[in-house]
Amino acid sequence: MSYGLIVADVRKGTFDERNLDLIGFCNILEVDAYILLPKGDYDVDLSYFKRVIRLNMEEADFLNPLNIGAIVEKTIEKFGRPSIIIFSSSSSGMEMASYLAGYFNVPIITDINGLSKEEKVFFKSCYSEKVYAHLRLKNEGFSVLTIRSGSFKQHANKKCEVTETEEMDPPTLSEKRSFLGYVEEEKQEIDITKANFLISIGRGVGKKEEIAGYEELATLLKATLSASRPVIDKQWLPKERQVGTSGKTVKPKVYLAMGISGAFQHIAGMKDSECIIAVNKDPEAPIFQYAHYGIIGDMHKVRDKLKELLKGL
Amino acid sequence: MEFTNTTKVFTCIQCGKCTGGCPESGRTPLNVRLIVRKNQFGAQVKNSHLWYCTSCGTCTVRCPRDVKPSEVIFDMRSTLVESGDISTSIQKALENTFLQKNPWGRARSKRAEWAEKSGVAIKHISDTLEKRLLLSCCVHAYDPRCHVIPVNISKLLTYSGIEFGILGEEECCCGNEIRRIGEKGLFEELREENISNFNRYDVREILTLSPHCMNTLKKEYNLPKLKVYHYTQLLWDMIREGVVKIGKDYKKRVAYHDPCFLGKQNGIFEEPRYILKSIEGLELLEFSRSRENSLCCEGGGGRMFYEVEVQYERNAKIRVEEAYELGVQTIVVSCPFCLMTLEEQAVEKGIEVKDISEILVEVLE
Amino acid sequence: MMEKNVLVIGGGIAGISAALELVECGIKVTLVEINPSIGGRMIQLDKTFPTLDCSTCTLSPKMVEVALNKNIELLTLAKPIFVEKKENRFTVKILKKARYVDEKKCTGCGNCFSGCPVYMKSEFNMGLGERKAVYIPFPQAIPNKATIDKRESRPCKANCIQACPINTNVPGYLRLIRDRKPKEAYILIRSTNPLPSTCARVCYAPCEDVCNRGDMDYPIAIRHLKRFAVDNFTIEDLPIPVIQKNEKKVAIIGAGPAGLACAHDLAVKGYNVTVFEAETEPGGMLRYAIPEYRLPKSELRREIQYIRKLGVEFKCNTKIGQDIGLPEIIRQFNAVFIAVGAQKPLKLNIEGEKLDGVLGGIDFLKMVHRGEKVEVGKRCVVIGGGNTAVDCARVALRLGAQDVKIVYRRSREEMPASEEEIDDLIEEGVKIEFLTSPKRFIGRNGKVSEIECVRMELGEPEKDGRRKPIEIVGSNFMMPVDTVIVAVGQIPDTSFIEGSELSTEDNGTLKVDNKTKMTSLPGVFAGGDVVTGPKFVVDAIAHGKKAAINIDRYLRGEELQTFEEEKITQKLTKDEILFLKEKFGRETKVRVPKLEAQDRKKNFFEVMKGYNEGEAILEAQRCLASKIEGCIECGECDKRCEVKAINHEMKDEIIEKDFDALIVATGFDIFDPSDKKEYGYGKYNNVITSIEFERLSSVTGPTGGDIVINGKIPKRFFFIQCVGSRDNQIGARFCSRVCCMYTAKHATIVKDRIKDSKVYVSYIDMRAYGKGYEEFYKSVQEEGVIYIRGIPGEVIEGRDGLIVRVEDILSGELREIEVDVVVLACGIRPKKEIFELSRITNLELDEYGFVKTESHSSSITSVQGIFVCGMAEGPKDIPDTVAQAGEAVASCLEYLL
Amino acid sequence: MNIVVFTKRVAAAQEEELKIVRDGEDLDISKLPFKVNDWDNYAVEEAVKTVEKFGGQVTAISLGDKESDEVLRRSIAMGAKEGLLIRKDDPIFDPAVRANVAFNFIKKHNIVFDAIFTGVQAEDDQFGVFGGYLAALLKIPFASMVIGIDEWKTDHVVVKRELEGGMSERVRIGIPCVLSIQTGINEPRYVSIMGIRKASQVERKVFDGSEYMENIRSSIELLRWSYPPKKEGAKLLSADIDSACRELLEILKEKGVYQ
Repeated sequence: MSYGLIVADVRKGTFDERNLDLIGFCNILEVDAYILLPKGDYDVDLSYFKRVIRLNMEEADFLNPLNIGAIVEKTIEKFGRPSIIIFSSSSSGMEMASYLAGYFNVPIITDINGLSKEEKVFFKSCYSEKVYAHLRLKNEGFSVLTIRSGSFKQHANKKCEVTETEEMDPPTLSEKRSFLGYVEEEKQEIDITKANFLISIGRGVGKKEEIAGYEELATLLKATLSASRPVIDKQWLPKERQVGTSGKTVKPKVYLAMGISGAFQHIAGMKDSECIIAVNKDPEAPIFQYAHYGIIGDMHKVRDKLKELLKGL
Repeated sequence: MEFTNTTKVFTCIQCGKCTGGCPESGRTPLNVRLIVRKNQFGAQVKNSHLWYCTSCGTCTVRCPRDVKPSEVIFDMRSTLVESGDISTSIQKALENTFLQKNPWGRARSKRAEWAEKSGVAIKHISDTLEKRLLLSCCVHAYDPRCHVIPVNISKLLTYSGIEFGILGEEECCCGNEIRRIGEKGLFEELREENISNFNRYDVREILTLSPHCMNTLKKEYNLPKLKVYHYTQLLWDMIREGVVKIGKDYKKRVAYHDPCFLGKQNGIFEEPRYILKSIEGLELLEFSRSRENSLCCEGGGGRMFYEVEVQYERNAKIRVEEAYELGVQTIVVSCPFCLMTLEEQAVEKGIEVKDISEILVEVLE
Repeated sequence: MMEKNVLVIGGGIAGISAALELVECGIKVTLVEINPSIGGRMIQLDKTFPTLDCSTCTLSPKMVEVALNKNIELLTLAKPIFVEKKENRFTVKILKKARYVDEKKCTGCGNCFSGCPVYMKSEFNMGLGERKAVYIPFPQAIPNKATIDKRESRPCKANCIQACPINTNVPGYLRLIRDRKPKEAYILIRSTNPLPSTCARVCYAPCEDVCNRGDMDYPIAIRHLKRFAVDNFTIEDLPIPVIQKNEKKVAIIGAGPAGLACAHDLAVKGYNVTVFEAETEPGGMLRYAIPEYRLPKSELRREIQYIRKLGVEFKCNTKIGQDIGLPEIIRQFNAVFIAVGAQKPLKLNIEGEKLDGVLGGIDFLKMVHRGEKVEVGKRCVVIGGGNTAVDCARVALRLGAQDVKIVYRRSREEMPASEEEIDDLIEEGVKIEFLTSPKRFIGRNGKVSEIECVRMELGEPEKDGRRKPIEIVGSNFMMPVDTVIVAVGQIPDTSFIEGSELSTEDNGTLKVDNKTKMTSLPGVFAGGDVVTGPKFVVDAIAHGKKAAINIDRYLRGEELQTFEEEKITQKLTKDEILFLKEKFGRETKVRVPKLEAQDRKKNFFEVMKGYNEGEAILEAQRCLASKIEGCIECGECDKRCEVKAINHEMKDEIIEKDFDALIVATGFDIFDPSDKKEYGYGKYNNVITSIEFERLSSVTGPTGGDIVINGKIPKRFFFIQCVGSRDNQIGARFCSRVCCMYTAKHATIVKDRIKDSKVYVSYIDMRAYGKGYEEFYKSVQEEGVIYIRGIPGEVIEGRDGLIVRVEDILSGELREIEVDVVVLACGIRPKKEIFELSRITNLELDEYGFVKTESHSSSITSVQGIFVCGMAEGPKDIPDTVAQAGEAVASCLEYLL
Repeated sequence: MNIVVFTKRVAAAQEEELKIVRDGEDLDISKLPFKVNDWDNYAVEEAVKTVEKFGGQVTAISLGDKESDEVLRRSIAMGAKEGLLIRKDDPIFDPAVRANVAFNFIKKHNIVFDAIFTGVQAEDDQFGVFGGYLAALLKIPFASMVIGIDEWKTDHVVVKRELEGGMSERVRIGIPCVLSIQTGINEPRYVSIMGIRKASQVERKVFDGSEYMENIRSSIELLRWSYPPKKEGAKLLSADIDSACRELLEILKEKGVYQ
């Protein structure tokens, strides 16, 4: 029986929750889950896996795509060929997956977010989520897949009775790429276009005095504060925080719009955000047409409640 | 920076009248005279300064030497555009216009979405006999607030039995703002596309809804055989000739804000006022700065897509305050740019901003 | 040497200088000037720069010299229209516009101006002051003769004046109302009418019936416009004229409109006038018959009060023939005017007329207006169809009658009461039983309770053109009633003449010579209803006025004037109507505001309300005579001219003459800054041009030299230079040369006259070429005048004045300076007329329109024998102009000799 | 220094309704406007910026139909020295195939480079594979999600890679290499129409794509297209503020912006 080889998504000693999607994926396909893990003390429930292969190498080397080919070669030597090699669709997962596929010149499908088990068909989104492509692998050997986070984690529910843990020495490490270190984001200029998470406030904020409360909320949530034009016009926040046609166009992962009714000009500047959450008193506010989630309520109350919850955590 | 000298900068005698009349000078670093002067010398102008210009045309209209300072600024912007050294928001607007023929990059297929709201059957220009083209501005096409304008006009025309057609998905940005942003090549492409559309459908007259479109079609398209006009002109004709009848009162104090591109640049001052004056109960007040001296709303010349870096009291805000002091209840406009810029400021003062067609539709029999 | 003859075109400083120099050299000169006076622009200037000499003082003597010099033929209001060069001579046709005033007769006294109702902007004062349509442009004018500014002929026939029994100058006062001069309108009305307020309310307005505007659409609401003039005048403020009292005493019997008018006119002439009145208050029918809601008594009292103030004595409660006999009066007074009116109600002469509750119309009205309590009951019937009947019905309604009916034997068409009154009456709820006649009144207990009526039908027309009503036999019916008012007409009560030599006509009116208003008794005149039978107020006033004229003549021993009653009114022809409709279009009459029926029918408040200013102006401008510019030929000037110099029939002349040479000195125009909207000229009245500033600061100007704008002395001045100079957009790329210096002059005048003033001058670059100019500029700066380099972009309204937005180029700073006055230094433009002149003379002009000259000699033009000097050749200052005039003369002489 | 940039012409679908036709077999993109892949635009800009700084030249290569010339013109307008079109009129969906074609092309023409830049992914298929795959085929080092080039030496570069949660890492990579460029690394210059017109005068070489396809087979079968589950406006959270806020925090966690 072939197995699915999971290349663990780890970073800074953390075993990412995204790995659960990979486990879930294996479970659906009913293949044994093997996992490649580097040296380190990861908080991971090993009973998900049929086999855990502990590589005797540093995390940074493990995450170097130039090494993954040799590691997999060695794994195959030792445990036979897997049917699939799976990564999460994270920055390093994608990097390694594409390189690995090229290394073996095998097919690769990335960012899978669904599948049809019977047909062995994988779904992946194309054209910015507008359509899903249904893809089937025709090859005989193994393939490389990457899995979109959040797609299958609910299936990560099968524990293995026996988990075999193997230690494995790493292959010769590539010298052509080396990890130099993490970069702490210098907190100098705020660039709202680069932020992952924006809390944006609009005319509904009412008074200048209220701004501080939102700054505090943004700090608590590690979000960046932006605003719509009326707030900027009143000079309550600096110009570079303006979202909209005449300000900045942003595409964060989450755009939390508070007290913004959603003038066309504003919408144009944020509509491509991955997830838009709108808080507004007026259920008719146009912003709700663009938002993924909405809270109909007073923005200040929502702010204060959030702060309360966050501080309580 | 290298400058093209297609204009008459050398006839400038540095009288400073341009700066003195500029709606941006004094509050922003824009100094039109200095820009012209530096242009004479080929000296460096700070790039950002060029973007304060709203293209209202005041300097050009008033320049005693006919230097056309606005054109000097557009030329200099065009140098920036050619070098690629422009802000992302402007860049986005240009790329979008290239791609989707509108600066927001909204789908071209959705250009005529407003037509569904009109409740009347709107024909494609090819299905009409009179070949009267209703041309909406990109703002009308995509801004939900402004949809009401083409909707109202098409209703009024339909009820009055005046035939018209639209281009639908084929409609394309007129390029007025694009030219003023300095993207001459793109302007030319837009012009070519529009002209070929006009020719293809044998368009005889164009009813423009935005003074900006009217301006460029009239002055920068070279369409000697085409009659191009603004909808306030047609509406006034319709009222005067009794084609539409006003049957209701509009009991409000109203002031008409002259759009730069309709008023000072194209001399259309009276028709909108005639329309308003023919409405019973409507008290037409005048801004002190009106007609040729109307205060620019700062929507034009790319300013809609570009926010300058200094913060200052916006003209739209000043305008709304003027209206407030006059005791105006409704500011009436006839340009989508003015509608959007003024409305944004007027909300807080409890003053409404309406397109003239909105008022007219309210008072019809 | 043959006598040489030179034509100098233009009477400004250049032309004057040239003309005077030419005659010095023995040349005969014809000086033509397009304006009524010579003097040109220079005479408009206050001071000349840089020496600050008085411009008028410098120029006036030269102008007088021109007038006095026998070798100068001065033709004003004239311009050459044809020039032909034959060999060495020029044949010139000169168009001399009609002055409409005989220059030979006119003494320049100025009486004519005072009556003229047409105000026009004074060209001399650049529109800052006014002049009349008949005028002398300025006191130093040469020639000092009046001119009538007649631009087009009056499109209507002014029937209104003719139709009015007192020949009110209707077009005149309408014009004044149109021009927002209601007070002047009142004065004009009053000049012929001592009871304007009364007439403004109750006149039957014969003028409106014949108004030519009525031929087009609707007649002008003339009476209401009179009302507007009256409403805007406080009679208490009307000064008492200086009266030269004489010893003669005149008695007037009856204080009605005829008596009052006569008393007024005689009092003004200095007579001692006593008015005898039977009632307790003067006013006659105005007081006792016309209801309060039509003519408030307070209004009447105010008019009478003014007549009292003129010295007229009223003896009320004095009935002639009862309290005092006519012979007694004739004995005591030098002359008598009988104007007792027609007070006796006519009777129907049917059964029951003596019953209680049957009242005579006029008696009923008098009772009410005396303040007696009159019970009308619930049902009131008024018999009759005239204004009195209508008045009675409406009064009865106001007294509380619930059911008021008018019984009239003919149909509405024949009803003599005014249309408007009938409409009002019906609106108030009074019913009219047309074609109905009372047969008898039936009483119960001596009080009327029913009328037996009979229906009528109309038969053949009678003498007066109205169809005769004929009873329909058997159509009798009963009408229950509480009060009957019989208002079928009045006749004079002439019982007082018994025992005198006076006699009556068959219809009961007093016999007079209709042409002179004198009775058979010398010195005893009569007028008004007592002579005519019941007529209208204005007819009575006319009689009173005519009587006053002849009483005056009689007492001075002059021959009596004869008055013709004939009125000639002309309708517009079809073609005229068509033409006028085309030209002016249809204009609706401005509705006369009045109280709503429900608000008025239970009270005596005045029904008609006055026009507001806007309405009045709108209505007044409908007057066809108000549609024309200039003289409306109303005749006021003619009335006043003692030497009869006015001649409206005068025609333009063409004078043909040969000349040996021509000197063109046509001068220049000043750029009109109206198109430079950014400066707000024409919009803000504190934005003025430099030449207007000259007039404002000049002692000969409208303010006598005080710099006053909007009634205030401004403190903060902003002078903007180069307005209309160096301007490609208006095709004037050139520098006007004089503005820098004259603005410096203005600045120094302000600094000199207004001590704490703040003065800014904006400029592009300072052009101070000429001897002493640089020093002058420096001294102006030293006086504290602030020079800003940079021309303002716009002038906008500020909180407390005007805000000038100007970039101070030297600092790059945009300044927003608040000032009280902005003065635009308008540039020089070629004279409009030069293009025409160039066409007829083949004179070459430069690209701007100035006369082209040879480069080495600035006065030699492209045409041999034609020379040029002054601004006609190009912008220059006065010294250069004078110098160039000299040069032109020298070149001319060289050419001639 | 020579940098090769792969740039792709894609349909701009963001604003449009993307129609699935023929029973799910096809996407109708005929009415869509086409443009340069956004990520590639950044890659071109970065390449141009790099050579502007360190010298060398940029070669833009596009694999696609003949219209793809447009993106080459654009690259030239931005500063690329030359543009090469590997013309393949039928679209290649499988990224492995695309990478192999590119590999064959590079090998066959012996294209010399110090670095190959690609965009992180293409807007249309969103595979994000091409750069890494090609690097592996070429057996040269690779880094993806590059958001900064800190150092450029003769034998190596130091780049900054974007990681999750606002983190990034710095890695050193030997030259030659393949870098996949992430958006935001720079602000791509505006390319004016005039600029593109001028660029049209630079000759672009066209190569027949099928020549590089020998022995390459796709192992991915594209069965059909489907629409994602329809989203209907905003999903409203509880009316009660307390629970709404709790739900909100859950969403933030799920989206990975708040831990």
